[in-house]
Amino acid sequence: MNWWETGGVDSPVMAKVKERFKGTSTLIFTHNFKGDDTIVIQPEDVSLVMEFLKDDPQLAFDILMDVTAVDYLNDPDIQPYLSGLGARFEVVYHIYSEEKNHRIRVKAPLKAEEPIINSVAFIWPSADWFEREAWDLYGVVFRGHPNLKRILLYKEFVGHPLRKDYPKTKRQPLIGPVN
Amino acid sequence: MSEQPKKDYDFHKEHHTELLTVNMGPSHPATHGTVKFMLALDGETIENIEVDVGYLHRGFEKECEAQTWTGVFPYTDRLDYLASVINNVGYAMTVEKLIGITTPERCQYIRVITSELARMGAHFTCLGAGALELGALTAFIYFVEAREMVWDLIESVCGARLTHNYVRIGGLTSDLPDGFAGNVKTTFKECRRLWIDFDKLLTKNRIFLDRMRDVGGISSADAKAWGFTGPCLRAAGVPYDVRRAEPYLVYDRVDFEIPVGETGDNYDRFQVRLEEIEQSMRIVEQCLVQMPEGPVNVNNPEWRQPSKDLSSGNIEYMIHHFKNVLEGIHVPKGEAYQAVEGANGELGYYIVSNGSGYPVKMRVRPPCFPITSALPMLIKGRLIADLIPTFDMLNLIGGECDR
Amino acid sequence: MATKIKKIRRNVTLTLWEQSYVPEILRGMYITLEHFFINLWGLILEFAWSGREDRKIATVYYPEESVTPPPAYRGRPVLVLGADGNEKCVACGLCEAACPPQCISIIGAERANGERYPLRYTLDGTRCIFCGRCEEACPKEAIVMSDDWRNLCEYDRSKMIYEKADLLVPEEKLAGRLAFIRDKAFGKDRY
Amino acid sequence: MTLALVETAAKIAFVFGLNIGVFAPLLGWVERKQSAVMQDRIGADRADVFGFTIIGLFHTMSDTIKLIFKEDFIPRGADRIMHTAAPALALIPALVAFTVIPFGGHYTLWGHNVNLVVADLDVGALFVFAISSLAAYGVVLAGWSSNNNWSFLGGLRAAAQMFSYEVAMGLTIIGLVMFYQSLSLVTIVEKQNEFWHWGIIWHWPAFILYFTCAIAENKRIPFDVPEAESELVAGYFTEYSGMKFIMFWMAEFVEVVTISALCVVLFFGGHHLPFVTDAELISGLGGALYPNFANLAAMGIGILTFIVKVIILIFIQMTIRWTLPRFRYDQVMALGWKLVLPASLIWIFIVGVGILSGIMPRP
Repeated sequence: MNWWETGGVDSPVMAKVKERFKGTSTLIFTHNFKGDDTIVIQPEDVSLVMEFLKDDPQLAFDILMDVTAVDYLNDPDIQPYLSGLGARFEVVYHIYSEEKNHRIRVKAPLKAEEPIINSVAFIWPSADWFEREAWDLYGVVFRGHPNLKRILLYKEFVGHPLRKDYPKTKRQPLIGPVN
Repeated sequence: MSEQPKKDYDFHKEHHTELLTVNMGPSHPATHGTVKFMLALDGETIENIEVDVGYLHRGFEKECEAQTWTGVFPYTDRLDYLASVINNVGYAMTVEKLIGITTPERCQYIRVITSELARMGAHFTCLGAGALELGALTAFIYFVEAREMVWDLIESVCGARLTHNYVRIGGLTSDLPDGFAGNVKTTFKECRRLWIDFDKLLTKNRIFLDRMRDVGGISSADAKAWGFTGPCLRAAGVPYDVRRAEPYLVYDRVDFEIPVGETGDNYDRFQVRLEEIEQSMRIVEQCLVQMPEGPVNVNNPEWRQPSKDLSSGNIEYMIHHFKNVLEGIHVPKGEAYQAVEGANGELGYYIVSNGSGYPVKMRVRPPCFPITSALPMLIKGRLIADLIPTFDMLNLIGGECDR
Repeated sequence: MATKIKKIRRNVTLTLWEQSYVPEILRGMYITLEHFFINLWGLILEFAWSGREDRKIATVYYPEESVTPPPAYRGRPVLVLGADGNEKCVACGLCEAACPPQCISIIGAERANGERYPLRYTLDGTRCIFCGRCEEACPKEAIVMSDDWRNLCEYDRSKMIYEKADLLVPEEKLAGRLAFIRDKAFGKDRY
Repeated sequence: MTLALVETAAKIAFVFGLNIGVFAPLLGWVERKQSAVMQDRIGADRADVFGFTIIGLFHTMSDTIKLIFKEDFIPRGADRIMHTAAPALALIPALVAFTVIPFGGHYTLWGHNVNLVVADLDVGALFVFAISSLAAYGVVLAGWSSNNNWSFLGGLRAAAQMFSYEVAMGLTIIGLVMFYQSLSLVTIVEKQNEFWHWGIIWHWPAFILYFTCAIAENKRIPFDVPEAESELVAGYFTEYSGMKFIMFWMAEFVEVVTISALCVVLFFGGHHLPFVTDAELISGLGGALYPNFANLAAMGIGILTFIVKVIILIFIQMTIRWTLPRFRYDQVMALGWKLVLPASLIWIFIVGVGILSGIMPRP
C-alpha cells in the first residue's frame, strides 16, 4: 500500500479546491498524508491557483510560509506522478491561513531541462527571498521575479549546490580581491 | 517631537546633493556580524538600502543529506543557536510525525520545559542586545546575568549551554537531573527580580520610548503578506502563535497568554518579547507540577537506541544498535511538514524520505528570513539611527537565516 | 483552552511630569544605585571576613575559584581505562561512524587471547564539537564525555590531535559520568 | 615678586596635578569599577604589582603604558597634520577651563594674602564658555581628517550638537549672574558663604538645565550620539589608536571633572561648608591665637570640601552614564533647541521678576 493512499474523507479545503478545478487539467494529484493537505498542479497554472487560494473567502490563505524546491534525480519513485511527467524538480509551497487556521501544500513538478515557473512574489511579497534562495541553491528560474539574484551564495559561485548531481566535495574556482 | 520630516519635494533635484554610499557590515557592531547593509545616505536619511545575507551559510541541507536521520541533531543545534532545543524538538517531531510514533508523557513535558527555557534565553539575548545597541549597557548586563542563570539550568539538563543536542527521535538523551525543580524556583525568583529592574529601567523611559515607538512599524495585513510570524507578527496585532493555533506536545494543557501589540512598531515587538518571558516562566512552573513520572524514550529499538545494559548483553538488540548507528533508522517513504513555535516565529521542517537511512530533502523554514526581507520596506526614508533598533527587534539570527 | 490574548502596555499617554526626562532618570538611577550599594555592601562583607556566600555579584574570580560543571556536562571525550590496565574499547568503529565531523579514526588489532583492542585511536581535538554521539553509540561504555574543559586549547593544532595515550583516563575518575549514563541517560526505567 | 611667582606655580601644579595626575586616570578606574559593581560584575582587578591588586587601581597604569606602546596608525588618505592635531585641540580647552575655577577662598598666611584660584578673572564664567567652545574644532577635525565615512558622520554630528548646547549652556548661567551680580567665579563663590545663598537653593531648574547641557557638551550618554558605537562604529575617533586615542578619552574625563567643578562653584557653594561661614571656621580653629595655623587648616578644609563635592557630582555623572539609553541624533537637536533653550530663557525672565519683586533676596 503506497504511502500516499491514506484514504479518508477530503477536508473542506481539499473539497473546495477539487471542486474549483474539477474540469481543468490543473490538478495532477492530491493526497493528505499525515493530515497535510497536498495538491500537485501544472507549473503553468501556478499564478491562477495561488490567486484563487489567496482571494477565496473560505480559504483565505494569507501567509505564504515557505517556498522550496526538491530534486528527485536519484529516486523519482517517491512521488507517483514524477516519472509519468518526466519531471525531476518539484517546487513546494507551504501556505497557511491565519483566520481559518488551516494549511495547504502546493507542489509543481518541473522538467530537468527547463526548470522555469511563474513567480508568486506579486501575490505574497514574502516569496521574494524564498524564490531567490530556490534559484540560488536549485537553479529553478522564477519568471517575473523582481530581482532574481543569488542570496545565500557569493556572486561568483558556479553551479547550484543542492542539486543531487552536485558532489558534496566539489571545489569552487578561487576568486581574488576584486579591486 | 519624534515625527519624521515629511518630504514633499524632490530633495536631490533642488539641492543636487550626492548620496553617500556606505557599507554597514558584515562586521559592524550593530549587525552582530552576519549581514551587510548597502546604504545610500542623504545626510543621515537612508535613501536606499539593500540587505545582503548569506555570510553564515554553511550548507545545512547539503550536510544533512549526507548524515543519517539521527546524526542530523548536532546540525539543528546550529540553526537558531540561541534556542537550540527548539530546533531539536521541531526536527524530532517532524520525523516522529513521518514515522507515526508518539513519545511518552514525561518526554513531552520535558520537551516543553526545555523549549520554554531556551525561548527565555533567546528573548533575554534579543532584548538585552536591543537595549545595548541604544546605549543602555546596564540593562543589557542585567539580562545577560538572567540569561546566564537560565543557561546554567539548561546545562544541568542538556549538558551544554549553547549547542544542547538534547532531543532524539522518539525521546531524549537523558532525564531531568535531581533537584531540578528547586533550582528552577530559585532561578526564576532571580530572573523575575532582574526582569522587573530591566522593565523599570526602560519601559517608561522617555528616551527609550522616543527611540523605539513609531519606528519600523508595519500593519497586520503587510505583516502577513511579508511572511511575518512570531513576536513580530503578534506585535502587529495578529494573535498567531503555533503553540495556540496548532497545539503540539502538551501546550494545550498549560495555561498561558499570548501578548499582542497594536501598531507593530519596535516598541510593540520589545513589549511582546518582554511579556513572553513571563509567560514562558509560567509554562515551565505549570509543567513541573503536572509532569508525571515514567519513561522518557519510546521503548522500540527500531527507532530509539535501546537502554545500555540491555543491548550490551542481548545480541538481538546489538544488531539493531549497529544497524541504526551505521545505516541510520529507516524512516518510511513519504514527506511531512511540522511547524513549531521558535523564538523568532514559526520554525517549520519539511522532510522527504525514500525509506533509506539518509534524508532526501531536509528543508528548514527559517522564521527570521522573510522578516529580514521586509527590512528595506520598514526603514527606507528614515534615519540611520532608526535602522539599529529596527534590525535588533526583527532579531535576525545568522545561523537560522543563512542555514 | 481558549486563546487568551493579553494587550501589551503601550505607555502612549505620559503625564506632563513624565514628559520631562527627570523622573525617568531618577527612577533609573535609583535602580542602578540600589544594585551598586547592595553589591558594595556584599563586597565589603566578603572582603572583611565572611567569604563567597555574602557576595551578591554573579561573576566568579575565575582562576582562583572555578565553576564545577553538573553531571550532565559534556566535556572532552576520553577513553575509559579498565581496572585491569587495558582499555575497555574493542575497536568496533561505531563511534567512528557516529561522529558527525568524523574526527575519530581507529586501527583495531587482536591480543593474544583473541580480545580486540584499538592498536591506534586518534581523536582530532580541533574537529570535535563535544556533541556526545560517540558516547551514545559506544556499546561498551568505552568512550565517555569527561567534564574536563580547562586548558584544552593549544598554540599548535598538531598538539590537539589526541592519541590513545592522552585519551586514557582511569575508570574511578569517570565514576560520576558513568553513573549518569547508567542511570539518567540509558537507565532501564527511562524506556 | 618671586613669592607671587612661587604661589602661582604651586597653584598651577596643584590644579593640573590634581586634575591630570589624579582625577583623569582615577576616572578611568572609576568608570570601570563603578559600572561593574552597578551591573553585578567584579570589574577589572587583574593588573598586579608584586601580587598587590588594590581592587584594580593598577589597571589605569597598565592601560596607559599599553596605549603608549600601541602603533600610532594614520589611515591611508587621511590628512596627516589635522589627524595628529585634532586630539590636542580636543584636550587643551578642557584643561584650560580649570584655571578660572576657585578651589578655595581668601586666606592670609604669614601676612601674605593667598587667593586659591589660578587666574582670578573678572569674566570667569564667560572665559570658561569661550574656551569650551574651542573643543568642537578638535572633534570636527578628527571626524573630517580620518578619511572614513563613519567618522565623517560622527564629526558632523559632534559639531552640530556642541554648538547648539553651548548656546543653551550660556543662557542657563545668566540667571545666576543676575542673582550674584558678577561674572567672576571668585565673587560668586564668596557670595555663597551661607547655605541659603547657595545657587542650588533658588536656581535648581537652572542647575538641571545646566547639567543637561554640560553632559551634552561633553558627549556622554545619553548624548553620546557622535560616538554612538552601534551606529557609527566609534564616531569621530574610529581611526585613532595609541596615544591619540587616549587623549580623546583624557579630554572626556577632564571635561567630566571640569563640569563637576563648575557646578560645585556655581550651585553648591564652592569650598564653603554647608552651615559654617569662612569667618566662623577660622575663628573656630583658634584664629585669634594662631592665625597662620587656623588659616592653613581652613584652607585645607576648604580644598577638601571642594574635592568631596566634585567627587559626588562625578559619581552622579557616572551613574547617569550607566543608566540611560542614547538619544537619536535629531532628538538631541530638538531637545537642545526646542526644550532647553526656551526653558532657560523663561528661567531668566522668572529670575528677573523674582529679583525685582524682592522674592529672591540677593546676597
